Amino acid sequence: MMILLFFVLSVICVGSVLGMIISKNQAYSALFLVLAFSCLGGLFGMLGAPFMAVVQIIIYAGAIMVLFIFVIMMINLRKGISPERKKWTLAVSAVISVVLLAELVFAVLGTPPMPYTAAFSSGTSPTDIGRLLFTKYLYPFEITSVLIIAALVGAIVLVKKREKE
Amino acid sequence: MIPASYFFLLSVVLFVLGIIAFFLKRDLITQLMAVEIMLNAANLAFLALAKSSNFLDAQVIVFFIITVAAAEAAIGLAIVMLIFRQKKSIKTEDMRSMKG
Amino acid sequence: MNGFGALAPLLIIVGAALVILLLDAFLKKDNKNYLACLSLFFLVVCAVFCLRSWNKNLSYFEGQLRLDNLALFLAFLFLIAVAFVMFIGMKYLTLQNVPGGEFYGLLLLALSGLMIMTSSLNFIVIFLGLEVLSVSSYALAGLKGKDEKSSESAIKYFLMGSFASAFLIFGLALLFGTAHSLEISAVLSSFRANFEGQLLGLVGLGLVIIGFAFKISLVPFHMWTPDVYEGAPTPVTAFFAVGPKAAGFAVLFRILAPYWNEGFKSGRIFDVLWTVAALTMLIGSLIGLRQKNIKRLFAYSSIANAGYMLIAVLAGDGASLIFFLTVYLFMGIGAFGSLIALSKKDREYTDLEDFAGVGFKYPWLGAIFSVFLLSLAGFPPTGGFLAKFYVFVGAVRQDLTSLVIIGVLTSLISAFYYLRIIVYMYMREPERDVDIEIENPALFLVLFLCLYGVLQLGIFPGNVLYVIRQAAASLF
Amino acid sequence: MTEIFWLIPFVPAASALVLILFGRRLPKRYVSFQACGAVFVSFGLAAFSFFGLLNTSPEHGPLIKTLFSWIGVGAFKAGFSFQFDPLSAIMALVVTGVGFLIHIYSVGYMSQDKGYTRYFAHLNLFTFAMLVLVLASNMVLMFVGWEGVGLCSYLLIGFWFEKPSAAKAGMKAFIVNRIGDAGFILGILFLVMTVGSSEFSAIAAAVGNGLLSQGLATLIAILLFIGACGKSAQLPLHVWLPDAMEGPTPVSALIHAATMVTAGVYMVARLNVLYTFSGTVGPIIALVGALTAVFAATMALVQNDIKRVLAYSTISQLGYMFIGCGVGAYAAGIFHLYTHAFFKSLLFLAAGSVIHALSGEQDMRRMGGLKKYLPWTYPVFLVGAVAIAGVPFLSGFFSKDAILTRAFGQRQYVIWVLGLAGAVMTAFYMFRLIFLTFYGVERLDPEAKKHLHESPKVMTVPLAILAFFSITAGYVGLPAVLGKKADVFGRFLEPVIKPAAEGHLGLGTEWFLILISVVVALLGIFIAHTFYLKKPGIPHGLVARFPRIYKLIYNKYYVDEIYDGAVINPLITGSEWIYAHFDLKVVDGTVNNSASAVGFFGKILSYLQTGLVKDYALIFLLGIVIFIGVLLF
Repeated sequence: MMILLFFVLSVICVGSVLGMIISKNQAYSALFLVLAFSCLGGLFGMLGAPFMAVVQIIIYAGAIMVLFIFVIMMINLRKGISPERKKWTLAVSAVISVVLLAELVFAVLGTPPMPYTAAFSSGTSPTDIGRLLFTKYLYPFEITSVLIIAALVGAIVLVKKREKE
Repeated sequence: MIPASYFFLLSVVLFVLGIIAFFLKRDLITQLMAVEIMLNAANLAFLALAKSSNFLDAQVIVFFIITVAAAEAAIGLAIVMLIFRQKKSIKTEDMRSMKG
Repeated sequence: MNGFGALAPLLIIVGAALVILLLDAFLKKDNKNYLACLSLFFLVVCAVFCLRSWNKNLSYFEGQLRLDNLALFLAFLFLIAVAFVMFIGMKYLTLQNVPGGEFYGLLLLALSGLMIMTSSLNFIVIFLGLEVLSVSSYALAGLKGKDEKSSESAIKYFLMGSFASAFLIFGLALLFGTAHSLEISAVLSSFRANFEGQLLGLVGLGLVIIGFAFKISLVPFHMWTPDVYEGAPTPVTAFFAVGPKAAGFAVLFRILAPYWNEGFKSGRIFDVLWTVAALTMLIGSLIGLRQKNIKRLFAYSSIANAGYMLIAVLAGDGASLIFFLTVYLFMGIGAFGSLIALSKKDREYTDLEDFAGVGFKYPWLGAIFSVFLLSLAGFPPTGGFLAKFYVFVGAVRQDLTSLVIIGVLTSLISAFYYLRIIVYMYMREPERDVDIEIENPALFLVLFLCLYGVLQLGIFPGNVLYVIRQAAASLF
Repeated sequence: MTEIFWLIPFVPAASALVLILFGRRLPKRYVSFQACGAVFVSFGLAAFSFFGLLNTSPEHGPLIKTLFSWIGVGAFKAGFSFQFDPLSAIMALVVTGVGFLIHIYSVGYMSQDKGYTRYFAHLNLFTFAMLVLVLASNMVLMFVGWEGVGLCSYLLIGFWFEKPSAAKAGMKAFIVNRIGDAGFILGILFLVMTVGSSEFSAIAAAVGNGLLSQGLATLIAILLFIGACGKSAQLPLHVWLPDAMEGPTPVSALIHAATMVTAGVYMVARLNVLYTFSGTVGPIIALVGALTAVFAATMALVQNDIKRVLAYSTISQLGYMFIGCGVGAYAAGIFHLYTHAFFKSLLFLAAGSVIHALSGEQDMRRMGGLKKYLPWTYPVFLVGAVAIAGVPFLSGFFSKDAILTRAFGQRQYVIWVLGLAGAVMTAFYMFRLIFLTFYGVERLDPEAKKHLHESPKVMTVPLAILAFFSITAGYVGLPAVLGKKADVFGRFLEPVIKPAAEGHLGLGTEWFLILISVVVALLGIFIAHTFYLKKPGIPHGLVARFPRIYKLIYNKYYVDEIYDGAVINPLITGSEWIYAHFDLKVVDGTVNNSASAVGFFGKILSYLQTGLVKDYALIFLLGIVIFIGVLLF
């Protein structure tokens, strides 16, 4: 049963990524991506990380993709932009990507499964995550605040119109 | 229980699809989306690989990565806006005034 | 666990950034120079804190923040670099219409990113620091409002940078999967414990290295460098050339030096990086020959220099790596600063042709610039010579002789394009009308300080070397 | 007081700094005064220290003044330290002495040039770098000077940057020298690696106590010799020197004849212990030197540009110095360096005077008969020519003879024969130059003839002084036949250069060798005389008035013609052929081609930089795939 769900979700996920690639209209691409990220959220849930699933759907599908759609609306291209037509780039990038895929798969197959050790912190509830976030990972957490400030300031300064213009 | 390696393989496929999307698309916004796909694939890989060990840590790290992705998306879209305002175009191949 | 003291330098910098941004937003003064002075104040305070922590090995957050001597020395370098960049940018901002408050604020945020990166031994912290740096860098690159080149450089930097970040994160995932931790030491010991089953981990380590190789523009991950350097506002380019590069190399060294010590020196990663070093030096010096735009030329020069620094990493020679970075700071900022001097309202002179006859028209500028160029070209007795000399000596001792031969040859090739600028300055009659606003005391102060640094490090390196040895020793 | 020698380099340095920074505001007279004065002060200091050195016994070892410790990598240390011993004393005296005269001369020669201050700034800077080179007490500091002189030379060749050929020549000098420098720096790196120090004393000690294996010593010696080849224009890295004549003539005299180009010889002599120890490198050096000596001499036979003749002649003479080093006669090599500095700079300056008089004309085919117009220049030129040709009792004779005698003594007969052949040609081309320039028919450009004038005193007086030394400088190094103590020069150098075992040559052999040298020199002059002076004049004047006598002479000349046809013409044609096909095409071509090949690769590679982010990402991805591929397989 679970395995069926896994396959359904992954097929939808991969399929919507393909849809995003194929569609000429950026808004459709963005919507495809929302779908793909939602499926990923489902997969996170199946992996046993319900909190991450929620975060994924709220932040990714909800916030980040909405940002994309906003920008797409603001730019509002009349005509869609068709995919790359330069044969050379296409061929080479396809070949290299496939080789990369093969390499990664080879690496997975060549690595024995990791031995399970119980010594690690367990639990999956949001409380556990929260506790970890504010104890062991407090420092990185603080850094993300700096990161967001930087992104904020950067985005504003780039987009705002100067008075002199 | 589904083996974690399935999830990992899926993440690899998604990652490579993200790369392909990056090369296939010709406008900045969808290229940015392609990068988002790659980041998501990496998140899935994190969770899948840590499933059998310290899964909780992996979740926290994924949380950070989502934050990073949000920050990058914000700044990236801002730059795209800037470009669009100047050139009235968001095609990647129009960005080649500097080369050599 | 010496607590708060370890966090203080970082807090000061982030606090300074916030103060600057807020002040700029609320005071709305036209003249932004007071912001630079204020930043300088914070930088000095931060430097004092760094000095006081010397040799104390402070750490905080269960060792995720670790102010060892290496981190402190690099932090000190970054502080100097950022102070210099602010001062060379002071007048540039008004001349080229760059928003001042954000320039200083983002620069400080980028600085905090650099310090985070270099003061940790935990991959997740390092990665977040890198992202803080990157995000502020993307914005800095596009800061020159109306200039299309500037925004083009921002988008190129951003696209390539986030592409590279994705690989870096994927690599971290692989490492985390095999080592169950993102502490550098834990990752490395997992390699030692179980080398056979480490294919995935090895790939992960490779991807992580590539992520940093991007930042320090090693071939073939360097392609963004010339375009970004050319388009970004020149003070920002100066910052890119020294700051991220130093931080990236420091991290790479923190990863690889223990790795070599584990006995992986004959491993594959070593071989690949060997080739990368050779390619980096070759590409940097060969393509540089063709450049007519000085900013682009310096981009290739910085690529070539990355190759020399990589030799030091391969040799596991921390002291000469840090010495090289230190010298590069002074000559890099000096060289870009001299470029900035050659500008006027809404116009920058960056073509080789513009430099014709500059040596006579502006003798001081010409003379100082020549010293920086000679130093970049590795002429004794400047710092640039000693830096390369140390790296080469260290490498020859580690049996990297063929790499050293390539290094010597390429540095001879690249000397050609540095000297060509001098030839233009002193051996050509001006062909174009280059009139610049030479009145720029802040810039010239920095130029003189850089000149002092280059000569001091070239002629009396003793004291600095002593300190650098202490810093390098804190690694192990 | 004896340590004051460390100031020698810094006086010109200070002067150069002032001229670079404030030069524009200084009056011309002051510039000349300061530039010349600085070198003169250096010369005074050098002379003072030299006499101090004479009064101390050699057991003291060299005077070493460490200004500060400079480099320290682990156990390896290099100080910023100068060394004053007989060898560096001689070099310093030559550099400052000849340099001073050339500075004075330049005051006249460059007086009309708009880059006057710039010129003297560079010249002072060069003097500084050259003094650092010769006074350094370790290889690293020597490299500082080595690069410094290269840089100044490069800037001064391109001094008249308006001429594209000058700019190109500067580039060429730069490229060729870089090749040599690569060898040099690698040599230093190996030295540092094996010896752990680059102090000359430590190198000697390492050779002494067996720290250095013979194989490594050979490798280091060869690498360093490559550097010397570049700087001293030895085959096949000689191509830059003739082109370097694009610079002002005093520069050619100072840098490309008297001082900088001899740096390679100095370096080999300085490391004589290493070179002697390595054994196999010596013959290589001697062979390279001998081939260069002959080859460059043949080139000089067919040049029409007066300065290019002298340039090839310089290469050829440098070849002799390397023969000296190669056969173990380091002292003789240095001796030749020392005498050569006088007569070659004399020749260059006198040539400069001729060029000056003819408003810039350098082609000998448009000279001739200048003897009566240039009453000062002519005699000094003649002195220089006689000295270099190896006519007895002048300086060049003693030094060249010392080298060839030693080559013979070492049973290096091939080298010796090549040296003699070079000597004939030397005499020949020098007198060809004299005859074409000062004798015979006037072939002057009418425009140039109008302005024809002897040079001012400020130029002729230095010429006279140099002429004096060209005659007398050799008497400090008389051949051994005149008594054991005759070779003052060699004995003075003994603390640095251990004399090899006493010559095996008997007195008779030695006299015989000297005789051969004399004959060879006179032969060369005689051939040139008949060829370029006597013959052209005869047909026109005599045929009409004394047909019978003419017949007689003609018959005599018939012999000459055979001789010409059999020996001289093939030689000339051969030289021309070699010049056109080998020197210009092969050697020059290789240099140019390698430069353009480097440029070509740069061009190809820069096409990859398309400006498209996608292409960048593609290469990025390719890099990743290869990286991971290597890790996996």
